[in-house]
Amino acid sequence: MADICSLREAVSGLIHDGDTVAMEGFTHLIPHAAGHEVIRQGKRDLALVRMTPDLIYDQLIGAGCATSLRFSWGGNPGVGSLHRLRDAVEKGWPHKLAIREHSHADMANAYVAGASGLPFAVLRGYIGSDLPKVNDSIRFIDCPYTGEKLATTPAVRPDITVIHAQQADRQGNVLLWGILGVQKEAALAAKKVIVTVEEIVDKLDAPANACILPKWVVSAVCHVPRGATPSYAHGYYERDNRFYLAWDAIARNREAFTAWIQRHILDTEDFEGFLRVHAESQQEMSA
Amino acid sequence: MADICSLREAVSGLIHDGDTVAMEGFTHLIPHAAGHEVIRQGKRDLALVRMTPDLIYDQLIGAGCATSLRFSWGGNPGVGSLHRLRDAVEKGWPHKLAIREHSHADMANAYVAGASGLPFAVLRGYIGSDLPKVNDSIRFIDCPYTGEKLATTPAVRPDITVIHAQQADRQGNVLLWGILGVQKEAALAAKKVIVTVEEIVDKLDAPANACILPKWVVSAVCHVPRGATPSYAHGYYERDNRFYLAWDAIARNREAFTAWIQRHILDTEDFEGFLRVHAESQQEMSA
Amino acid sequence: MSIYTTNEMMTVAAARRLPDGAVCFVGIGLPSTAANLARLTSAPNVVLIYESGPIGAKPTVLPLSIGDGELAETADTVVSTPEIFRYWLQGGRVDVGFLGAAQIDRFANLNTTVIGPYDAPKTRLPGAGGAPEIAGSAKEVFIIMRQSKRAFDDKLDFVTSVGHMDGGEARQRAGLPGKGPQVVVTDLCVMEPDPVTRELTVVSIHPGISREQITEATGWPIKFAANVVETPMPQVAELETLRALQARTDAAHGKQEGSES
Amino acid sequence: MSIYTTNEMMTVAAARRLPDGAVCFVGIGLPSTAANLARLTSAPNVVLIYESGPIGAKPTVLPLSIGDGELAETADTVVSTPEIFRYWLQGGRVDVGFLGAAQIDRFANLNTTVIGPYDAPKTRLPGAGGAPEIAGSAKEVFIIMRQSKRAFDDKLDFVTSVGHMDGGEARQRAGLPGKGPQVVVTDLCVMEPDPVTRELTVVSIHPGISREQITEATGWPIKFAANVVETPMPQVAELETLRALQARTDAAHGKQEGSES
Repeated sequence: MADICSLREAVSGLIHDGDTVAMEGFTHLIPHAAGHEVIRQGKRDLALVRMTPDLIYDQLIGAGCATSLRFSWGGNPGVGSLHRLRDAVEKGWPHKLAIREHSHADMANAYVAGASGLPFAVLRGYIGSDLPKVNDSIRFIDCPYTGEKLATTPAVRPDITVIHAQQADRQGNVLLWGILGVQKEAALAAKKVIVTVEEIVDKLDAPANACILPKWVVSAVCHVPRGATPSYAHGYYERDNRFYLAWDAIARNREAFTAWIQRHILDTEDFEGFLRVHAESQQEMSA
Repeated sequence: MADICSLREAVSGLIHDGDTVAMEGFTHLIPHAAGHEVIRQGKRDLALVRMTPDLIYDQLIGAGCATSLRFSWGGNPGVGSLHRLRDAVEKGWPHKLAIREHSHADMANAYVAGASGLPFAVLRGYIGSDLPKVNDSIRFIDCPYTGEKLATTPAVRPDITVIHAQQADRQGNVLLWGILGVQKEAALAAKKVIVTVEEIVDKLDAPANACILPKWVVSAVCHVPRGATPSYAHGYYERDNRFYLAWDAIARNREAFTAWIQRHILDTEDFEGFLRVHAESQQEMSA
Repeated sequence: MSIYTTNEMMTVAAARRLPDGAVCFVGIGLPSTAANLARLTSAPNVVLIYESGPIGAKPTVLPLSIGDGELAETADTVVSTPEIFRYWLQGGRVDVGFLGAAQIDRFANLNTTVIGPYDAPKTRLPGAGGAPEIAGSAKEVFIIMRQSKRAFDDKLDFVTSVGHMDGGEARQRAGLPGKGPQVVVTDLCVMEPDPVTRELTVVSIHPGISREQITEATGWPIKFAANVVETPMPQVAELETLRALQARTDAAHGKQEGSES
Repeated sequence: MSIYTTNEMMTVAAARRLPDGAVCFVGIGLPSTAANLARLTSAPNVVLIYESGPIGAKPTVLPLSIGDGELAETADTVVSTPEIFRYWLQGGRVDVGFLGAAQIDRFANLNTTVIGPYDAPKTRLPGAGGAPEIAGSAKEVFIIMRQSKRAFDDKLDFVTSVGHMDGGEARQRAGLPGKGPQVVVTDLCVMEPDPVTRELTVVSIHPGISREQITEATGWPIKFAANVVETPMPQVAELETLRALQARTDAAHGKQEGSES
């Protein structure tokens, strides 16, 4: 049953060193506040899973929280590289990161398999691609009826999935809408689920077939307004494209990155603190 | 691209003798009007697929339209047997019907596989059940990662799927809501799709993540108000439980059934005609 | 209010077993009646899932079909049928699968397919529906059915849905995820599988029912547990709630027999 | 209005290839620009699908990310990402997969993973994203990318997404459902696979570009078709529409480079 608590309590109680962690959100509703809190609490040895690592994992990787990453597209969307991810993979800073690369279709199917209690997924994919040569978890089977060759991938079964949603009610039922990505599947594939939300409301005013996570599949609901920033929350605020651009310069350089993490995350109390300091540094930059 | 036309034209142009046909709707939105039109046009040798044959297939089978049936629960919900189905299976009247029985989970997965362009589905099922002994299309494979034994079933790929929905717009985009069953999967698994609708509207007023079939996956949209009767259409009319009960007596007896089909379907022009005659016979019964 | 029917006793006894807060995958008919009675009495936070898609349904009248509109209207959310079977049942989210059946054997394997040979059946039943995978994947399975020699038959013509197979650890060895049938409630008694052999054993006898009646109504030499208790009689509140539910249902649907899906 | 950039020529030439009414699975960046230009000019009924979930998106400005809110707001429906890849792409509903890439070989195999050895890359690229299965399952694939010796390289360090493999009927023999790359549009020319060998062949040269420039910008001895034509210049309406789209985009997002997902 969903516990309505602070993000600090949720991360401290539910995410442990060594956990397999999925933080999902496909451009939309990326749970950045939760990512910050994991850095703030100095979690270590996390096995990260995410289709598009984005800034959220660039930060976690650069801050030394992760030992491995399963992903399918590792760029800063519309900008370029994820420099902290590349530095970890290529130069082992702050330490070596083991990567396992898949395609989007594979990852989406792997989450579906996880949510469905299956150990693997079958997809029509990878034929002619070199990815199976560098990732031996991608295999092929023959259809028992037609003999066709199809790809398989192991299910994603995170210890914990973290997502951001627009609303929860006071019991902890969660509602999201707009671009849904793989969040429902990621949540249902996991043993535990943390959801940060824009708003806690008396009653979810949801259409019949809306995307809802009932309270009994959610471990903790945390009220964190603007918790997806610099990503966006449909109906609440837009994507901070300027910050995605600015991140390129911050992350390109180890010192700049370390200073940014120190000032914005380690030296702030919580996401509200982050937003305050972030506003200050934005002002400094434009001054 | 969806053609907006009469049900007579759609059935005549799109459903052919010998086709594999799925008419779906899980208690809700069962496309009864379309079933009637198939009988009216005397289609033959259909390979029927449907999770719950319900009255719609009892009628088609009794009227001699079908040679085989793939299904997972063959009763009159809340009432008892489907007598025409039983008579065809057990006594070969009006001719022999070959049946292939699955479970609901299997059928649901088989439609998903069909919609997903896969030749088969994997599910955790059937262990300890005798169904695989009487249905050799149910097989087992070993997970390539864990070695677990899992069941497989061939995908459903109908030549044509027929569903009923609440609304379409004038371009033929279709919206349904409430209990969705397997309709979206059944439609996307098929080569052609006929949708009968309660209403044609200028603009679908659908929430962001509603169940929509875009016009370009729909072959024909037919405006047939009350076209799911005696099933129901959420927001339009309720289930005619009385008729489900009355069906038991009609279908129990070959002569009564034949007379009913003659008067209500063969001797009527279309579903509007059926509704008129049906109202008359209801009145006679209560008189 | 000590006058109640055997059906009422059965329904009340089954309802009481449902833990509050349990996520319950409900078959139509007797299971749905018992699960909704539980929701209205001892288990107000039970979460009812129907295979047609509603999750957290709270119907005011009993559904006649597995996909009644009221299930959708009162649910927390309505998903597709594939999602119900894939993410919710197979995904391991169901605590209790609540089933009925036409026949059951001593290890609680269930038949809803045929009586007699499959190719030339004496009685053709509706078939599997959701039961095989509910029986396999729900963490526990509860069974409710009226007891008779014909229904409690040790040599099933067809096993539609798995119980404890041939007993002991067979089920676990077969790799089935759920624990299987944990209780069978009838109009005469309550049975539970023996902890070692998994053979159904009477643990509680309904008031006024004799051991002989139970033995007579079972197709094999039924065992009784060391400490058989008397099932507590239906309480006034339970009966009133059940009768009001049935009256609302009859008023809404017209009276008719129930059938499983 | 005969002054236009090579990027504009490339985008216009690519947009013109998209048949009206086609269902087009769009990558972010150049493919998205060309597909939206087509929608605003020659192919008003094109259906744009983005991997984040929108089906039938009609954005007024170009999306910066693959999951911009405007894609959802203007779409006919928004489904989950698994559904996009399972029911719509793998289900065979996509007519044209529109891709970019960092590198391409003579049989239109694509690299978006690494330049140099996989374990010690000279340049690490973002990776696969949706491309491998778009390249496999879309009925046809269109490719748009700027031409250079580095990008048009006959010895790819890594094949991320399949083109015509090693040519001829290789792709069909491998059981791939789609027909594979049917056109490659660059800032210099338009190439199509030879009908027999499937080797990319120049079929149309943009105005003012010489054969030498194309040969110079290709990492293998590029072939020219028997009847090479000159690509028609961008028309005033095309340029105006494209420039207005870019201006609206810059106003909404601030000017920045595009990148593929």
